[in-house]
This record gives sequence, structure tokens and C-alpha cells, in this order.
Amino acid sequence: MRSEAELRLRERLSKLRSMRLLSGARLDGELERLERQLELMQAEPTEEEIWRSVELARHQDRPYTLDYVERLFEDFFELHGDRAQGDDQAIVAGLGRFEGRTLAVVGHQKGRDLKERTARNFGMAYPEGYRKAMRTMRLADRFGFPVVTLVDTPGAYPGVVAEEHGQGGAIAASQAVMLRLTVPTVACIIGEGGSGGAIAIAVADRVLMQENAIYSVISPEGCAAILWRDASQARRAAEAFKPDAAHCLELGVIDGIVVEPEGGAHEDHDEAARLLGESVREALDELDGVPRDELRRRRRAKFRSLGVYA
Amino acid sequence: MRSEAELRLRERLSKLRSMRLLSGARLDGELERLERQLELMQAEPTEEEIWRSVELARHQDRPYTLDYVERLFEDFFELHGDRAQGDDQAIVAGLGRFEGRTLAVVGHQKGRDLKERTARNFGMAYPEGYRKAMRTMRLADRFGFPVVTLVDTPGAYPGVVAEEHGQGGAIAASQAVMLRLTVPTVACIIGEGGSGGAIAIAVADRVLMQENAIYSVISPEGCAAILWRDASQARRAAEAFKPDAAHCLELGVIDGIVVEPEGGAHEDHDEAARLLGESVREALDELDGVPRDELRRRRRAKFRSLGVYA
Amino acid sequence: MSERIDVSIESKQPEGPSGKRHPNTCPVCESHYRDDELAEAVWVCGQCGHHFSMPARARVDQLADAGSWQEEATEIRSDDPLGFFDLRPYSERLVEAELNTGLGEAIVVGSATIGGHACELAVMDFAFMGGSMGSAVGEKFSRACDSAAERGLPLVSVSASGGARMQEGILSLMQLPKTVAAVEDMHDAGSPLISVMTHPTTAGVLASFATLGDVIIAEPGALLIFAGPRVVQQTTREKLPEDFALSESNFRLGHVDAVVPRPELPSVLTRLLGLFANAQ
Amino acid sequence: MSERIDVSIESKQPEGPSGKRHPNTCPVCESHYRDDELAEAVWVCGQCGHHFSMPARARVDQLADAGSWQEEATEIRSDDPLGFFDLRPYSERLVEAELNTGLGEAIVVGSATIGGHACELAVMDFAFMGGSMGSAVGEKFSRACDSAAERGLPLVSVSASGGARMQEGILSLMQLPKTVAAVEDMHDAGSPLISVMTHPTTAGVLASFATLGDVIIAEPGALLIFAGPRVVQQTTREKLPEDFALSESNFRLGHVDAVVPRPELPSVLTRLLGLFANAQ
Ligand SMILES: [Zn+2]
Ligand SMILES: [Zn+2]
Repeated sequence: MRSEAELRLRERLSKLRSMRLLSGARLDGELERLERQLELMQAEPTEEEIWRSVELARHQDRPYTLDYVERLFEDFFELHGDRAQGDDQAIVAGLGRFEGRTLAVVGHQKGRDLKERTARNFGMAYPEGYRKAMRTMRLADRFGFPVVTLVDTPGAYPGVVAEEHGQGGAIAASQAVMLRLTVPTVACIIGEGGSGGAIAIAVADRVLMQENAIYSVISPEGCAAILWRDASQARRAAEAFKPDAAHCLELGVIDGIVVEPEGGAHEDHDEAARLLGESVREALDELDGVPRDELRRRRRAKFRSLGVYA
Repeated sequence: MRSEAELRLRERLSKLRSMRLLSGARLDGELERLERQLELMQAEPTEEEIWRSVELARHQDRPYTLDYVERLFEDFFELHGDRAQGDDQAIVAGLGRFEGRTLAVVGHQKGRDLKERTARNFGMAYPEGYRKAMRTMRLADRFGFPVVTLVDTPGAYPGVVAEEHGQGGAIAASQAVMLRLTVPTVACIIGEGGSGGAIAIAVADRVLMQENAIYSVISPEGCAAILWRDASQARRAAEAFKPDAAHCLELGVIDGIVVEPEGGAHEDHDEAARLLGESVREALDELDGVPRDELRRRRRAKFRSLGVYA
Repeated sequence: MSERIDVSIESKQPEGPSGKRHPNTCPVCESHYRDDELAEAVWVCGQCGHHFSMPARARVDQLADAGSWQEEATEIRSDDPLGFFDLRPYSERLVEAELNTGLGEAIVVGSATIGGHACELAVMDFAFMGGSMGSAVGEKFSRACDSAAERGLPLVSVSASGGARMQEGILSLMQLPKTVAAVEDMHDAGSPLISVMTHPTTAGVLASFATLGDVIIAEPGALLIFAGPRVVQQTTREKLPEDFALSESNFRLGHVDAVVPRPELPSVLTRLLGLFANAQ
Repeated sequence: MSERIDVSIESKQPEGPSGKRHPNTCPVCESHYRDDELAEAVWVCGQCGHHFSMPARARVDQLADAGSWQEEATEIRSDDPLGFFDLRPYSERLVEAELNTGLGEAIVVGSATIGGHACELAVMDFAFMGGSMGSAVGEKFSRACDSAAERGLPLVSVSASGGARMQEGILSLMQLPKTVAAVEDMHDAGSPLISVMTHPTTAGVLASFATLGDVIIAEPGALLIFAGPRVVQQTTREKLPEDFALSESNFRLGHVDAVVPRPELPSVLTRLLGLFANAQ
């Protein structure tokens, strides 16, 4: 299952190794990163390591979308509002320049302090947020801007008004919009990839995941509460449903793992951003030159292939 | 200015006159209707007649959208809701069969009694109503159903919540949607064609207007209040800005006039519906066989040509 | 942390105060019916109109013209890619579900005619692990889309689902974009989706194909909600609106085209399929 | 009947209690400025930040790089197709507006560079009959769209309008679909619309091209409303929200991407044009 991503990586590694003779320190760093990526891909995390990812993915000092945006995108212009119901601050959307090229960026945004956390609703979006995301992605499609999404949410907001505004329909529509785009799209799970709220903006040509991010259909606590009837069994639940990057890669759900700084992304935001930038650039490079209709066809085919049945 | 519509009509008349030798009573009625249409097109209404149109267009017994729907469309299935904020009953939308063919229908709906008037908000839509209309028209476009709209509104609702939900943007977006459709579209002003609230669903390949309907940028009372600083000058205002069908045709704003029963549509709903049906069928016939992209191109070109400047 | 849950499976039937009401007893008016009475009444309470959950095969019988049903993709079964084990192994739960329902999965798909109109039909069964959507449900639904697209016919889906199949972990989440992609491919082929939502249509199914219906019909009193009502209740800490997240409020709020009582469903679908039969 | 009005021209400047404030006196803090002071400060009150209405030519000077402005469609003037006569003939009002503003119509269009980025620019002037949109405004705006499309460049529009030009009757209403069609043609050619809404942007202009901006920027304190506030007030018979229909509430409610103070507008537009210069 892991073969395609691994093959791509091995190919790039061998190319870099041969170039090493010509070039200097930056290539060395690049090589190291790729070797580390390959290592991560082959890892079989223990229960201990899985739980460590859950903790790091939720770490209060972990970089959020805007931390990456300010480090990776020049001339960022934030787009606000869904043109109908409001401006949901749990999702950030905008245009920015990445290595000279204009991209559209959409990401969940958690808050750093109590006030911002409240304003951002802990990164849990309303339908308004997904409609802002759709508007931005459609704009990108019209003007040929690639789309990068950064996924970091405990889940879509489970509130009365969110339901009344059509939470389920908005999440479905957002996936449909992403599956209709004809521009290159890259998603990266940078923290919590929580269920429907995450997949709404993660239906991309390349789905990446940071080393310590998690991606899951339900929170470990939620799963434990339902299946073990005991929320304190969260750790056991996490071990059972394996939300870590290595397992997601093994299942074909993601296409690559993004290396984090030693100790986790929260230890060094600049380095975390640099590493994320490298992976995004690689993913975009791979998609360059693919005809627009073909991008869409492949994207749909890829998501249609996911699942294991007898 | 009136030449194209008149030419079309004269052509059809002469064709019918030659067929008359072969056929019977139905053709006679048809001929009479077309001759009456031609008469209307050539009329120069007096102030008296213009004001009579204003009164008839607002007559409390005048047929509304659903009166026509039940008489003209088989198997009507009403579509409800904008999938985000609500279901605006000032606009009715749905699918129905017209002479064997599935159409999408969108129309303003006033109420007959006090309770329905309130529920229908006197035919004054919120942005939700226009978003329901857009959803319906996009659906029609996807499946190749022609769109028929029936226009009958004093105007879009001028309320706090309507503004907060983006009334201006919804009206603009609805026009943009209509100008993007690639299916045949026919609009008919069946009562009050009030300003932005009317044009939002009237940007069609063929725009028809009933004999006693009015179509205007502002109500006579509103115009009088602003320009004469006296709302009681409404009659004078109407004479000045000429909201009647003959003048709209002369200015190229509409493509044809739909005959009403003697005394006005309110005198005989069945006959009014029959006459409307004939005109809609003729308009659809004219559009049949035009390639889809060409329909859109012509529609945009037509609306881009409207206006008189030096 | 519990407010972080946005997909949950609530596979239990609604319970009365006693907690052990017989499945043939109406939870609203307490009327009790024999199996054959309930089947005869398409699982609608003759006293109060309550819509009981309905087995998928009975739904097919209700909707499809006699003799028209041709089931497809019967060979597809769930696998256990994670070797999932909670209080019991997933593989054991699957066997039990099959024994209890006589179904291989929580959905049946096939071709049929309804009121004489050919269509594809996909019907979920809540009794099979709460109608949860795992890889097999996603695959079978997607094949129904392809089948509709190939034959240029509408797809009628009847949903009943507590959400994602947690036991398949992240792969169950992937069934959302998978089924959405299938619907979009079908749309591009010119086939409409008529989505009938029955009690309950929630979480992953609501947030994927069910809400993508070109026309959406709901049965009376069905719970149509993304998060579970208990989760919303915990988040809100306020009294929920009277008909919160039921078909009727979803209709009022613009999410559903029509609320259609079960006995009228065949004629309404016939009318709709007739209208779409005209599509170019 | 007055609640039936949904387009109204309110061409009067906001008035203080006295009703005859000098146009160079700030309506918020009463600071008074000489003409040259106001021009120097791009018509923003140095005391309180109030944004005065700004002449179209001054706006062009503020935004366009020196020497880059090439005005287009200068020959287009309004006609009087209805021979409209209210308290005075329309033709007389037109002449007076031209004399007062030095403009041929309520909009100027042309090509320019902003911060080095080539674009098309369309700027409305509220002083010309309340920035109302008649056939000439519609035609000039549409030509700006065509010019942007032909050259593959963005169109920056700066709106200020009390609504439709009532004196042109139904033809003024037709400028809504006309300008929308022009924007859609331009979109199909790959050119973006950057819409800058200034005080006031209402009625017909709000309900056509202004809200179709791919990016929408509003100046602080601008009234952005479809119906006139007096009409809404009459309909509501309740106290209107504090910042009702102003840029700030429109931003909060999701209708505007950014509220940008006038002095920052050139740099913000430069940034945006740079981003769109990358479009394929
Ligand atoms: Zn009962
Ligand atoms: Zn001041």
C-alpha cells in the first residue's frame, strides 16, 4: 500500500545523492530530511508513540496555520466571509505568494491565548467557515492558483446553530468543490485532523501529514466513550484506531510524511515551517505540468480507491 | 427599437394566415391573439392607460405564480430551501412538465389572504429566496431543463435581516447565474416587476410581459416621494417613467407582450394561463435548437446592448 | 474532550423509561403490533404516524416495482484492516450483524424500476451496525453511482446511518470523499441523485452523499444531524429547540425539499423520476 | 406603499442638525479644512479619520502611478430616452452635474498602473447625480470590463452610488444585468474584478457589479446597503443596529474581505494586483 509514496521518495533520494557531489550544505540538509521521511514511513509506532503523537498534535505551543502562513507566504491577503452568513474565524483563507507563485491557502486556526481561542472557537468551524473555504477555492480555480490547505481541528463545531446552518451539507459540499477543482491541490494535516471537520478541506491531490499530527474519524476520547463506554480509555482507543502518520501512510490515506524539528514542531516554529515548505514545494512540483482535467480525474480516482473490503 | 420582436410576430402571423386555410378554430383563436399582440406593441398608452396598468398589475385578484403553475405544469414538484439559511416562501421554485417537457420554474409568490400574504411577505424576497432560485436554476442547467421565471414583486424585501444576509450580493449573484446558464430561459413579468427584486430572476433569453403588468426601477410612489417629494404624485411619476408593457417593448427591455383576457388577467385565471402558456411555448420554440453556448452568448449580448446613451 | 466528537454512532434504538421496549412497540403512543401488521403498514404506526426503522429489503419491496429489483455488488463484505478490537472484535460484530439482519452489509444496491421508471436504488439498513459507513458501504454506494451513470439513470438513495464505522478507523472517514467523488462522477455523466433521508441520517453519511441530492426528501420525524444530539447537548448546555434537527426543522431551515410520509414515497418518487426522465 | 421602494437615490450629503454644514466640515468631529488640506489628506479627517466623499479624478490621482492614467470612453454621455421631467428636466440636471463636477458622467474609466501593476480602473463620483447608474455609466463600466479582458488585466472598480438613475426609468434597471454580463464576460476571459466600495455603495450598483468582486474591499464607515436606510427604518419600525449596513458590520457579516483606510488603499491594491498578476 505504501509503495507509491515510498518509490517517489526513494527516487528523489537517489537523485539527491548523485547531486551531492556537486552541491553543498543545503543539499545535505535536504538529504537528511528525506532519509528521515523514509524512516518515518517504515516505522511501526508503538502504543506509546501513538499516544505521544496525540499529545504533540494538541500541544499548546504547536504552530498553527497563521504561524506557517507568516513564515511561508509573502504578500498574504486574507479573504473574509462567506457572503451570506458571516466570517468564521476558525478557518483562515487567503491568497499569498509561495516561492514566487500565487497560491490560495485555507486552514483551520486555533487560538494561542484564551481570547483568541474563543474567537477561533478552538479551530472548530461552522458551515460559514466551510463556505468561506469553498468561495476561496473556487476563486483559485478560476484564476489557476494552486490550493494549499492546512488541517488542524478537533472537528467541525457540534452546536445548535451550526446544525441549523447545515453543517453536514457544508462539509459534503466542500469535498465536492475540492473534487471539482482543476488546479493542483496539496493538503497537510498539521495538528489534529479531526473527522468530517478535517476532511472537508483535505480532499487534495497530495495529502501530507506532519510526523506528530493525528488524523482520525473520531477523537480517542470520543471513541473510548462509545466503544469502551469509558472516556478514560482514550489511550487504548488510539492504539486501536491508529491515528498516527505512519499508519495513515500505510493505509494509503496520506501521500507523505512531513518531518518535524527534533522534539516536535512546537520546539522550533521556524524550522517546522521550513520543513513544511519543502514538502509543499515538492508536492506542487510533482503536480506541475499535469493537465487540469487530468488533475481532477486522478484526484477523484485516488479518493475513490480508498478503503479495504473483502 | 421594437423591430425584432415585431418582425418575429409578423412572420408568425403570416405563417398562421396561410395555415388558416387548412386548420380550424384553434388557429383562429391563435390568429386573434397574435393580432392583438401586434396591436399592443404598436400602442402608445396614455397616462390614463399607464395608471390602469399599475392598478391591474397590483389587483388583488390577479393570478399569482402558483395559479399559473397549477394550470400550466403537470407533476409539479416544489423545491424548498437554500441549503443554508432557510426557505423563503416569497419565491416558489420547482420542476414541472410543460407540454411533455420538464422545465424548472421560479417565480415570486404573493398571498391571496392575510395569512398567506404574511407568509409570502407580499412577494418580497430575502436573499434566501434568491439563493433558492439560484440553486434551482443551476440544477436545471445541469440536467438541461429550460427555465421559466414568473416575476411579480413590489421589490426585494428592504429589512434589516435581509440586508444582513446580503440582499445586494444575492441579487447580483442571481443575475450572474442566469447569465451563465446554457439552457433556454424565458421570463414573464406577470404583475409587478419591481426593481432589483424583479431583475434578479428576469435575466432571460426571452423576456415577456403581460399586457397589464408593470416593470420599473422604482415604484411610482417611491419615485414621486423622491423626485416630487410627494408620494401622492405617483400617477404623475408613472406617466414620466412609463412602466407599462408597450413602453418596455419600445425600449427593447422586453421581447414580447402576453395578451390578457378582456378586462385583465384577474377576470379569468384559466384564460390568462392559457394565453401565458401559448406565449411561453412560442418563446421556447424559438430557442429550441440553438446550441447551448450560443444561447449564453446571445443572452449576454442582448443584456449588454440595453441602454440609450449619446 | 467529549465536545470534540463530531462523529458518533448511536446504534441503539430509542429507548423508553424502562429501557427495554419491544421493537414492535411504538415509542410515541405505545401501540404494539405483530410483525406482519408492521410490515403491512410499511412500519408506520397506524395510531400516531410514527415511522419505525425499516429493513432495507422491505424498503426495496416498498419502492421497487414487483420483480424489477436486481441486486448488485452482493459479494462485497467488510474487512478488518486494523484488526480492531474494542470490547469485542470487529470481525465478530460483523458476523453478528449479518446473522441478525440477513444482510452482507449496511447497504443494498441494485437496479429497479419505480412506477415504471428505471433507476438505480441504494438502501441503507440501520439494523446493520447502526447503518455505519465503512469501506464496504462506501464501495457499494460508489458502484451504485457508476451503475446509474453507465445506464444514464437516476440514483435513488435511502439513507439511515449513525455515522462512520469507527472500527475501520481513518478508512471510514475516507468513505466521505469516496462517495462524494462517486456522486460527482455520476453528476458529470448527467445522472441525478434523489436522496431520501430516513431516521437517523447523521454524521458521515449526512456529511457526504446524502446532502448532495439534487432533490432531498426526508421522512417525518427523522433525525438529520451532523453531530450527535448528546454531543450538541453537552456543547450547548441549553435546552435544545423542540424539533431540533428533525426533518421538520430541517425543512423549515432550508435543508430539505420535502417531508414525505412513507406511504406516499412511491408516488412522489415516481413523479420525480418522471420529471428527470426528461433530462437531456 | 413606501416600503415597496427598493432602489432610492439619496444624493444629499449627510446633514448635521443645522442641515447646512459646509462640505469641508467633518460631520463627525466638526473639524474644518481648506480645499488643499483636504486634498492633501486624500479627503480623510485628520482629527477623527472620517472619510469624506472623494472626487473621481482625485481618486484616480491617488491610486494610479503618476503619468500612467489613460482615460477611455470619454465621449459617452447620458441621453434622455424618456424625455424625463420631474421638478426639472433630466437634461438640465445632467448639464448641471457636468458643470459642478467637470465630469461627463458619474464614472470615469481608463487604463493605469498601480504600484507598477497594469490594470483597468473604473471610478465613480458621488457628486455627479448621486453616483446614480444610468445607461452611460453602465456602458462605460462595461467597456472597462472589455478593456481589462482584452488586455488580460484586472479591473479595479471604486464605487460610490446612491443607486439607479430613475430618470432613465426601466433602462436604468437594465444596467444591472448589463454590468453583470460585462463582469461575467470578463471573468470568462480570466480577468479578476477587485471591487472597492466607498460611501455610499447602494441599490443598483451594490446589486450588480460591486458585489461581484473576486475581492471586495470597503472604506471605513461606508454605507453599503441595498435598500435605503430610511426605507429599512420605515419597514422595521425598530431601532436599527448601531453600525447597521456600514462597512464594519458588512465585514463582520461576511460580505467584505477587508476594511481598508483610504491612505492604505494604494499599497493594498498593489499587493493584490501583484498576487493576481500570477494568474494563469
Ligand atoms: Zn404510535
Ligand atoms: Zn473628523
